[in-house]
Amino acid sequence: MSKEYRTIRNDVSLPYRWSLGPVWTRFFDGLKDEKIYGTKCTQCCKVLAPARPFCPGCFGAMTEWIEVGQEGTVTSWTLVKNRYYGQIKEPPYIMALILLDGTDCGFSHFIGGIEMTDVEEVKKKVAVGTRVRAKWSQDKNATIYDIAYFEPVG
Amino acid sequence: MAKEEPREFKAEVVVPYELAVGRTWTTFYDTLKEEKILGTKCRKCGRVFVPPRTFCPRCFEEMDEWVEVAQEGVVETWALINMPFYGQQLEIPFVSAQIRLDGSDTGFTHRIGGFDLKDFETVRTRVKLGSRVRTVWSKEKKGGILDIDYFEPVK
Amino acid sequence: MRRVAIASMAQSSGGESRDSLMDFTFRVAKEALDKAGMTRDEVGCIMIGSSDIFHSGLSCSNSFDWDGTGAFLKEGSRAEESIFAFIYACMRIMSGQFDTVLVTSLVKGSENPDNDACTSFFADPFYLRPVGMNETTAAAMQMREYMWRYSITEEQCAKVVEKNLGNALYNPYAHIKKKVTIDDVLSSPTISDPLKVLECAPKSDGVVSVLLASEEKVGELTNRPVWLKGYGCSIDHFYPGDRDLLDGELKTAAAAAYKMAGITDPKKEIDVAEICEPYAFQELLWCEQLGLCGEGEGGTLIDSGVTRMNGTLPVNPSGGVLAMNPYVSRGLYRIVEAALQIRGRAGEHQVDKDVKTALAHGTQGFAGQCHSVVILEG
Amino acid sequence: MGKPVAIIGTGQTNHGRRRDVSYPELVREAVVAAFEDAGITPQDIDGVVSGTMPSMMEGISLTHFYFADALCQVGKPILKVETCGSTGQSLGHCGYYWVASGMGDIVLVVGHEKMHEGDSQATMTTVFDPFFQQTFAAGAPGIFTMQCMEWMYRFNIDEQKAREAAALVSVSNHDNAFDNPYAHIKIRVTVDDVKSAKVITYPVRLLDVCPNSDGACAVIFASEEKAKKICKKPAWIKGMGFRGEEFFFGESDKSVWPSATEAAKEAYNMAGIRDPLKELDVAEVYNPFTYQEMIFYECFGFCPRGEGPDYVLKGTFKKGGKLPCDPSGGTLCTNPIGATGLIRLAESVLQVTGKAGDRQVEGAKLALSHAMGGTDQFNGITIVSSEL
Repeated sequence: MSKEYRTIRNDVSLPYRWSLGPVWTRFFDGLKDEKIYGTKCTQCCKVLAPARPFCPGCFGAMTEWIEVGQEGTVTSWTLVKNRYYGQIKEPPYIMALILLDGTDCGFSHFIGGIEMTDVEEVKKKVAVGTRVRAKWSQDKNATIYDIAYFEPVG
Repeated sequence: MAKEEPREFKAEVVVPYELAVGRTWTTFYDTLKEEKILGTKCRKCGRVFVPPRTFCPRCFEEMDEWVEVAQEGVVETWALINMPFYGQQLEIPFVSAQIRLDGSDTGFTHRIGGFDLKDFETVRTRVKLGSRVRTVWSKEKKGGILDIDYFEPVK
Repeated sequence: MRRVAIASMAQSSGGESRDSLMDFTFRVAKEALDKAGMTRDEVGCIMIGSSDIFHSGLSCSNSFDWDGTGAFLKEGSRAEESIFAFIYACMRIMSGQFDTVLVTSLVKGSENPDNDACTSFFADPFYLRPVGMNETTAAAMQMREYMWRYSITEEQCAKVVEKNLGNALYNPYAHIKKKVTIDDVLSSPTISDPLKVLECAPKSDGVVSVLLASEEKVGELTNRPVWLKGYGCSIDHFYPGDRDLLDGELKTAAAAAYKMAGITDPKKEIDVAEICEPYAFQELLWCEQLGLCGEGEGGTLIDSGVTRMNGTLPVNPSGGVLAMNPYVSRGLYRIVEAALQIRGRAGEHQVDKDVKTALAHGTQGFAGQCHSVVILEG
Repeated sequence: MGKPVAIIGTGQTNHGRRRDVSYPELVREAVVAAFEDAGITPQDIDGVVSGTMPSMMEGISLTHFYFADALCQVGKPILKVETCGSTGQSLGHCGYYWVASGMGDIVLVVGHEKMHEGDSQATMTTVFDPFFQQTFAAGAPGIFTMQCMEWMYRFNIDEQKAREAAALVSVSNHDNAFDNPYAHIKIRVTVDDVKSAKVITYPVRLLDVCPNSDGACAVIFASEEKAKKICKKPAWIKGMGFRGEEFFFGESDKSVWPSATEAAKEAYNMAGIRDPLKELDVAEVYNPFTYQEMIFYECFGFCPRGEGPDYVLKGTFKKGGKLPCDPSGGTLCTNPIGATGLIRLAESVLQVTGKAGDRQVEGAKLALSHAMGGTDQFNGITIVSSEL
């Protein structure tokens, strides 16, 4: 026990099997084939990626599938340096919101393929407005990690 | 449409907590090490609680009177647990029970054991509602609820 | 609509408590009742604000929380967030069904994993969680956009920390008591660039209780009632990528609260504001969206000194969430601090002016997905 | 009772193992159905109430964020209310108070659970504290078995008689589920099947116990003025009660179950009901365990203490009996926990508005719905009527 008063360690550990549903299953299958799919709302005409079962704005079903661009523009980003329990990977890493070509929403993923130890160096390569392109993983498991990261173009 | 049936995504979630035991329960644990079972008594309603409470949940007043209760008591109810599930702490089968220790006014949650639990009919002849049971202490004390190993039927 | 007032309140300090969560809760709830000279039996209804396993280690937290909040065999319920609990309690009184409700919100951050670990469980398991979304990373991206779009500087964001932690030195309940300079903030380690460690709220313990009463009843309980005048709440899309992070739903919540309170010019009519700023820059952004300054003017607002303790519109005289962040309870803490200011009972951190109308704000979720705004009046 | 509040629409998903949809899609399915039933659109809603059992069942914290879009909440005020298994009733109560307070005219209330995604008994076990009780806990069945043993002992109920009655409760619920298009478990069982089913926690057997289900339920509450404008035949809330006991299981007498008894008393007082067996036309009792359903009959004043099994053997609570209970098949055949209590309310609304289809109790006007939660700790009740 790390504390100087009496405590009980209570590690809660539970197993899950979350349903993807048909839309997300198809989206992740697409990643396996190196394609990024979105769906288009027939009412507001927005294209959202990852694909959605229904439009978050209009509440109608989104049934039109569209393959969206593998390149996009960074709308925001952060270089993560801190550590916390259960973290998804060893810092430093860059998380970003990327407006993929042909879509109307930010796509959340990593930016990689660059040196990350010095934030000033990173800022020379990554900024709001930077163009990035999907870099695919060798091993594909139909998960979001099938895209390894997005790397700055040019 | 989808190439295949909708899939599931499997993962295990582990979240760690470190919960403060607090003054009252720390005292309770510490005295278990000395093979004593302590309760607290509410000055207003007169009830004795095991495990002890810092306050009476009905009267909403602090309780500062400690009482040592007996190591024998009456079985208020019990269940034979023969159902395995993820993260279970005790091996099945086990008998989970509420025991009203002499000198207390609440059911104390623990297990009844000390005999073969495999056969339900045997268990039924040994454990009855209203029957008496007695504390069996663990040899090794860790200052936890399993310092009491189990309760055994009194012949 | 039936009027509702705060009759009494009690709060714990934000530091690590050695009490079990149950005992910790009991002491504060009891204090709120004692202050009003009421017993548990006399209260009409009990409302709990707490969040289950990810913020307590226990599932169905109402089970464990029930005793400490005084709810044995009483009418009651639990909302998953403290301002939700507060407004639901108000609704119970407004309905005419109850005259008093005791609202208690509780959490022991000291027992829980890191804030980032807890908030990463807001994310869906397939997409946002695996790419590392949590409240801090979402806030960092929001901050970058804020600085980029409106030329807000890192110094201006850091000033919020300097101001709020400065205020906290006078608040006996605050968790973080440390005088910091703008340079201290700017040179503190980066958590999630551009966010620095001193710009992020800590993880605190905190139990807070408020006894609410109807207009007919409140006179028996206090001679300084603080009235609920307005309420608004609004939630935004789940995926941060679906939203404009600088034009969120706080405006909708604020508009509803102002309308209910009959406020037309918040800048002038609000005397003090307690704003939930788990990340320093958010105080500036929320001030804009609350209409306390114009769009993109959050930086100039802090520069002007208006929001300091002795300014014309003090913001977070308590030290805010940067000084104390009991996650689930932090919204109700804002309400209590705003009410203390109205009563003139905030002690050393009482602002210099007469406070008639105060605003309390709470937010949770990625980049402020959900906001609540409460307007109180003396 | 304060201002009149009506229910103008309900919607349920098909309950069961719903691997075919993601959780947000499941939630939306119920919401869309409720809008259709009420004949309104998302724009008409002034606020949303939602809840599940505990977050650990989903592995997602504060689900109102994740479901913001599915719940049609965006831009609207939201309240998230949860009280374990009784969540569904607590959600309904919140919907009532939101409208009765005057803070909203039309409020959407949604309960949901996708139990196949988590591990229900392991999750239930995390409700117990790690200080004293968790070690000996065995999910819900362990607790409910202890309660039923205590009850039989306390009232000197012959074990064989209770066994027979419990089996009848199981048979009638399973039969009723066939009349309910949304029900999860649809199997014909006989008294002998139930009596010889596998023991889970003696004397409780597999067919005495509810399933794990995926499902969601949405109910739309409205003020008197709106209800009269929108809905031809609304149901009106007449009484509500919610009570909870001490956290530690052993501190209350579960054989007379104070929370269930007091919650019912409160609801009857509000609704002006004196003789529930006579005045109620139908009851949707939350019955995850056959034995427990009989304890509820006693707590709710449907029969004297200790006589639950006798009344069951007389057929008082079956279809065509004096007070039909769970014509929907109840929790015993469908249990998506966070939704279950709200499904009970929705079913009682369908009954008093004559929309219950094959499970309709002829001429039902006054109905009770109920849910129970925690380690036998909480009980909530709502009474609805076809008359204002």
